[in-house]
Amino acid sequence: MGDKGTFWMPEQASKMAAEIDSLFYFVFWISVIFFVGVIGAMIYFAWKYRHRPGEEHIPDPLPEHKATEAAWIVIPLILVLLIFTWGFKAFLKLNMPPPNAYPIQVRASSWAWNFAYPNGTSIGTELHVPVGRAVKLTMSSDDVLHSFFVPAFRVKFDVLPNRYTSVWFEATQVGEYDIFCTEYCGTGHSGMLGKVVVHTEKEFNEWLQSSGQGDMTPEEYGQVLYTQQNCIVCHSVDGSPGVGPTLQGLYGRNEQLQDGSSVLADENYILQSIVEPNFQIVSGYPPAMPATYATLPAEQLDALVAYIKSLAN
Amino acid sequence: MGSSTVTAVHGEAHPAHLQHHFVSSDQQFDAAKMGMWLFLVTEILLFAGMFVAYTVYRVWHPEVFVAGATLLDPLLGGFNTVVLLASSFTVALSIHYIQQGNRTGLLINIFLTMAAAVTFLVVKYFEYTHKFHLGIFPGEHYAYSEVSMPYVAQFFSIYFVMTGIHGVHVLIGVGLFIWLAVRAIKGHFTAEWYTPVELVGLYWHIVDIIWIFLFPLLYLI
Amino acid sequence: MAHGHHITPFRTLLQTFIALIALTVVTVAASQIHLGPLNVPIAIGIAVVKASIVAAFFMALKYDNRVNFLVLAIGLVMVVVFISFTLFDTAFRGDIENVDHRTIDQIERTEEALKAREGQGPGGG
Amino acid sequence: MSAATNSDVGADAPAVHYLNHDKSIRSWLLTIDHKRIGIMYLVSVSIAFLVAGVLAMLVRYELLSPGQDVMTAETYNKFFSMHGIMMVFLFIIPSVPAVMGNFALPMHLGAKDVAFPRLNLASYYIFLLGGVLVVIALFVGKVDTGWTFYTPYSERTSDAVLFMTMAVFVAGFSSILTGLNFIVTTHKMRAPGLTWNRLPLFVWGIYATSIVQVLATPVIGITMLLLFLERLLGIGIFDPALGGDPVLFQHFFWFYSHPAVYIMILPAFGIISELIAVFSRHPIHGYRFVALSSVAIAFLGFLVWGHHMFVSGQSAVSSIVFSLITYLIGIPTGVKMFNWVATMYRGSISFQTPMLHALSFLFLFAIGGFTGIALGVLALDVHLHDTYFVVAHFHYVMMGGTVIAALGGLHYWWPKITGKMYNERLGQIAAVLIFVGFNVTFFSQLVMGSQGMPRRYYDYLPRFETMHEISTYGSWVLGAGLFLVMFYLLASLVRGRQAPANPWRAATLEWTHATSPPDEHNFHHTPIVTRGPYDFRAVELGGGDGHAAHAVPGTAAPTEA
Ligand code: HEA
Ligand code: HEA
Ligand code: HEC
Ligand code: CUA
Ligand SMILES: [Cu+2]
Repeated sequence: MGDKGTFWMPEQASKMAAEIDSLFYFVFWISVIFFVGVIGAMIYFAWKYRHRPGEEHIPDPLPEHKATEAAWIVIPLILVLLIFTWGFKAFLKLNMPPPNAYPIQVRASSWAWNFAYPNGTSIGTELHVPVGRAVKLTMSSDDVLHSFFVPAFRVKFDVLPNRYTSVWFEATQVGEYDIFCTEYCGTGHSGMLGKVVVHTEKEFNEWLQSSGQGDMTPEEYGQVLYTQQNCIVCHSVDGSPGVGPTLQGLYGRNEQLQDGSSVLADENYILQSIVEPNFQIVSGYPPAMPATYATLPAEQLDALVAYIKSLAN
Repeated sequence: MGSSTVTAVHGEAHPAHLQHHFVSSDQQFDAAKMGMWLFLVTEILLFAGMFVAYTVYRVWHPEVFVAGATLLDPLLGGFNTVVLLASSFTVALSIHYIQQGNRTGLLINIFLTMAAAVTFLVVKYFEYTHKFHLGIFPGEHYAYSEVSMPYVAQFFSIYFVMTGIHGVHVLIGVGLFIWLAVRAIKGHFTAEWYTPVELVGLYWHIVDIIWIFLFPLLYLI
Repeated sequence: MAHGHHITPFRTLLQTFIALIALTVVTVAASQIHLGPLNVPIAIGIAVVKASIVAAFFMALKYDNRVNFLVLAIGLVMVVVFISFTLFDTAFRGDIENVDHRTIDQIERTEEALKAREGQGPGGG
Repeated sequence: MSAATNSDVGADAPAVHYLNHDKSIRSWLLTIDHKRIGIMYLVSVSIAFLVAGVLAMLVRYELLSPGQDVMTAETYNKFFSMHGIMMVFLFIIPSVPAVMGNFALPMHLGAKDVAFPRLNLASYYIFLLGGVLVVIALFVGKVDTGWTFYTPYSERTSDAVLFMTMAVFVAGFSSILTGLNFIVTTHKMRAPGLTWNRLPLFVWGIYATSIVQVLATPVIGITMLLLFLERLLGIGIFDPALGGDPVLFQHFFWFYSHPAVYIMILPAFGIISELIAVFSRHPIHGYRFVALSSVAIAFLGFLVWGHHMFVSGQSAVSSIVFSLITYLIGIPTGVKMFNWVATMYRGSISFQTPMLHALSFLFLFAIGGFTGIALGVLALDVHLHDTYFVVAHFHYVMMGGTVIAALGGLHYWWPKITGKMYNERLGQIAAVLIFVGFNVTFFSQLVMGSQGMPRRYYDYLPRFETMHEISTYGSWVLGAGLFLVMFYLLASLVRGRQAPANPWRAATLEWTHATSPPDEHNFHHTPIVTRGPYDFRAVELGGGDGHAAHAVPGTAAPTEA
């Protein structure tokens, strides 16, 4: 199989993947056998019993064989029951996390993913997990239906608003794998992508300790977070307005607010804008910024502020 | 069922009501009636959707349905039940009479049925306006502070949608009875041919049957 | 041609009507007594009986072509299928832990209620 | 009765027939002739197919390479939604029943018309109203919900969805009335001697379909109504923000829409049964099994809707129940497949265009069916759900199955409907083009789907590019084939050779007892049926109608061969 997967199936990177693939190929080969049988017979008969010009005979009707009819009812029946049993056992395994699985909270919103770890670290777009350890994602959505899909792990489950659902997997290979949103969620549906980054246990712990900062400076880290936390979706850093105002030159600017007043954008203002976005609304913009950033760990908030500061004119 | 195929006998005098593509009046009548039954089944399945919603939310939040029922008046509901049952009786009588060729009996019973249907709607109107007055609206507009547990709005959504669609059916029934009355007065119906009366009768009984379920489900339990 | 059509006698119709009224009284009465979990099945049972009476006599199914009964019966089977198969989901939602059987609203309300209880301090409950 | 002769089925063009006995526009618009209504449906659904097909070509063109090619994401989402909605509600559901059912069913039964001709016309106009609402929705705003209208997204996006829900509601009504009409027609309008065992299998197919239409369609009605009210009044049955349950919406939707896929395929099965028998000159093998399997599929079809919801959050119990029953449908379907192939055994098979489509149907539908089985496997569906594997599955069964069968049926009845023969050579070329183009378009989608390419994606990762390219090129071949069909069919109206009464030497009543095109009232005399629908020998010996001198007159049914 190797890393690239087979003709039909993508690479395998989780414990369940191999079983799902065997199941797939089992169904596949049964189908091929029946297909070749039925369509082969069709082609053969079509050729063998083709009408020959000049021939005017009308074939005799065939009698109905109870035994034949019974055979082609019973044999497929047995086969599908077999497939069913296997499929349903694997389905239960696929959906029942082992009790000591590592818990991660997933929030989906149009059109971004956010992953929160038990120690408070939270990160957008990139899901970091350790290899060889069961991970359980508890998922919910802020708005409409989404669906969490990692082909390499063969897992998928819908993410619902107002209800927790979960998936679990145990990654078997270090590497990066795609996350897709597979429940249609509007204009940005096809852009609602992510990555699973599978680390060794040691790397993972280091990453978690530093909340992903590693040895970056706060400004650099803020820049990473700007993408990871999806600020980029609404805020540009090149001066062009988006859903929200641009962050370029924000620091030190006199910001016009919706209620007519104005305020100097200093560190405090920026911090407050992130954790309590609806407190002061910038004039000309909707109060559309999610309030979820309040739960970011302090280092990350500091890093973001530092980064925005670095964008001052 | 092979018996329903009929032998074509050409040259037989066709009664005026017999359409050209039917062979006999019986065939035409049976066909119309079966068509009506099929239509009634579609009505049942239409309401089935709401019964499913009812069952699902009742299983999830039984307490809400008990509380909701206390806000509905079983006396008014019961009165309306009796009214509808009576109208079912009169509509059955109207068919009974026309089958015997009694056109006066037919007409009287059509009017009685119509009166019952209108009574039903009037009572429903007062029930609705009373609710609106209290601020009981379906879904997110629900604003009655006395009973404000979670999901009570769902109960009233279901209540309004179910009784609303049922009410629309009653209203359509009234229209049909007016139409029947006009034709009856014009003397269109005879003991030989009264298909429209039969069909509207069937329709009306289904409207009644649906209410037979709505009443206990919404008002009583 | 009317010879083919069954004419339901007045007596039968009247009896049907009286039976229906009687059952309506029974169902209202039964709902006023508290029978615990029995109230719901009794009410539905009576409604089913009433509906059958209407169908059999007022709608003359009892005397009618069998095919019309079949039409109705198949329709009702589908209603039962719709309700029961939907209940397979909604009544068992969350049976294998990968889906929470409560909504997030419900979870939050429970937590708030618990907090409120704690807030009252020991002995407050 | 038995004095009637073969003269009424002569090869000459009848001077007066249903198409020309009254040529005024009014006589068309107000017609209650089932054949003319069939033609009006044919024109309408062909337009819907053309528009939806062109949208599909644009969708495919956009997917030729990653990123934006010719349209924005919003336009793309609008286009694939319109493609799905129009294909399903305006094209495929009315296609076979309302076009070929309307035309052929009463004739198969030896009836002068359907049971309720005026209702039939009404259901056409209701359908048209549905179509108009779709067009309004198209212009009022963006409907980008997909054809599934899942809540809560469908409650958040543009208000044009209101029109679309009404359109679906209205179109559903039309479908109900058609089904109701056909059921009663089949029960009450059969010609003397036409017992249930002598019904052509096309009638069985339409009959089973009609049952599903009557039982399932009201539920899409109430679903759309609730969705409408939910948007308008916020009744909170489906919207989680108001305490509703989005998964409940999916139950409502699929309670209709799964049976609806059998509304699409059962009439196609009926057509294929006719075609295979006629072009093999062999009575269908296992007639009763083929007939009753349609009814079995119709019934089982109501018990599997949850297989669209294995990863939606429904309970595991229901997933398991739905999955189990899903496979059971493979069994009666298999019975049909096997019997069709067995019908060819020892036949005398000719390869005119309708038969080419029938063979191509067997090939494509088998793939579609087996991919359906793969999707029904609980653990596999987790991986395959909402990927192009599903897209390929349903195009294999809908386009490769129903549409190909409908094309076969259209070619088969074309001489009867129009009285003209189309160009056989072009017909065969087009059939091959369509077959090849179809496989290229959708087999590549099977592969990319199982590789993980999600559906409803405007943009995609580079690793799927090759497969998308192949698929798009295939769609051009497919489109070329279909346009060729349109071209030579239209051309045949002007330049086509006059069709004989029974060009295929078939044995059902519309061929043996009626001219091409038929008389206004179908038959000069009500046929009396004394034989089965696939008794080709009787056709050959006695001119095929039950009236020939040696045929047993009267209604007594002789034992079947
Ligand atoms: C014409 C329409 C049509 C037909 C006939 C079918 C037929 C079948 N479909 Fe399909 N289906 C759709 C239209 C159709 N489908 C559509 C439109 C969707 C997607 C909707 C959306 O999400 O937008 C869909 C989606 C869909 C799903 C959900 C996938 C997902 O979203 O995750 C599933 C899952 O079980 C499924 C299964 C089946 C099965 C088991 C059959 C069976 O009936 C097939 C039976 C046939 C055979 C099996 C082949 C012949 C049999 C033999 C030769 C005998 C031997 C057989 C065995 C040994 C098994 N279909
Ligand atoms: C009957 C059903 C039907 C048919 C026939 C088709 C036909 C085609 N479909 Fe369709 N498709 C759906 C039903 C159908 N589709 C549905 C339900 C969806 C899901 C939507 C959703 O997700 O909500 C979908 C989605 C869908 C997608 C996925 C979009 C996405 O997920 O992002 C794609 C992508 O390739 C696609 C492509 C095609 C193509 C290339 C054809 C081609 O086969 C089209 C070829 C047709 C023509 C080129 C028109 C030619 C016609 C004439 C010339 C008229 C002639 C008249 C006569 C012969 C009488 N379709
Ligand atoms: C869904 C869109 C969205 C996302 C995602 C988002 N914002 Fe915002 N943001 C807005 C909008 C709209 C405003 C303007 C209205 C307001 O002041 O609340 C805003 C305002 C701000 C302001 C004040 C700007 C000013 O000109 O005064 C700051 C600072 C800010 N956001 C930072 C961030 C950071 C940092 C992130 C990511 C961690 C982020 N935003 C993510 C939409 C968003
Ligand atoms: Cu989120 Cu699609
Ligand atoms: Cu399905």
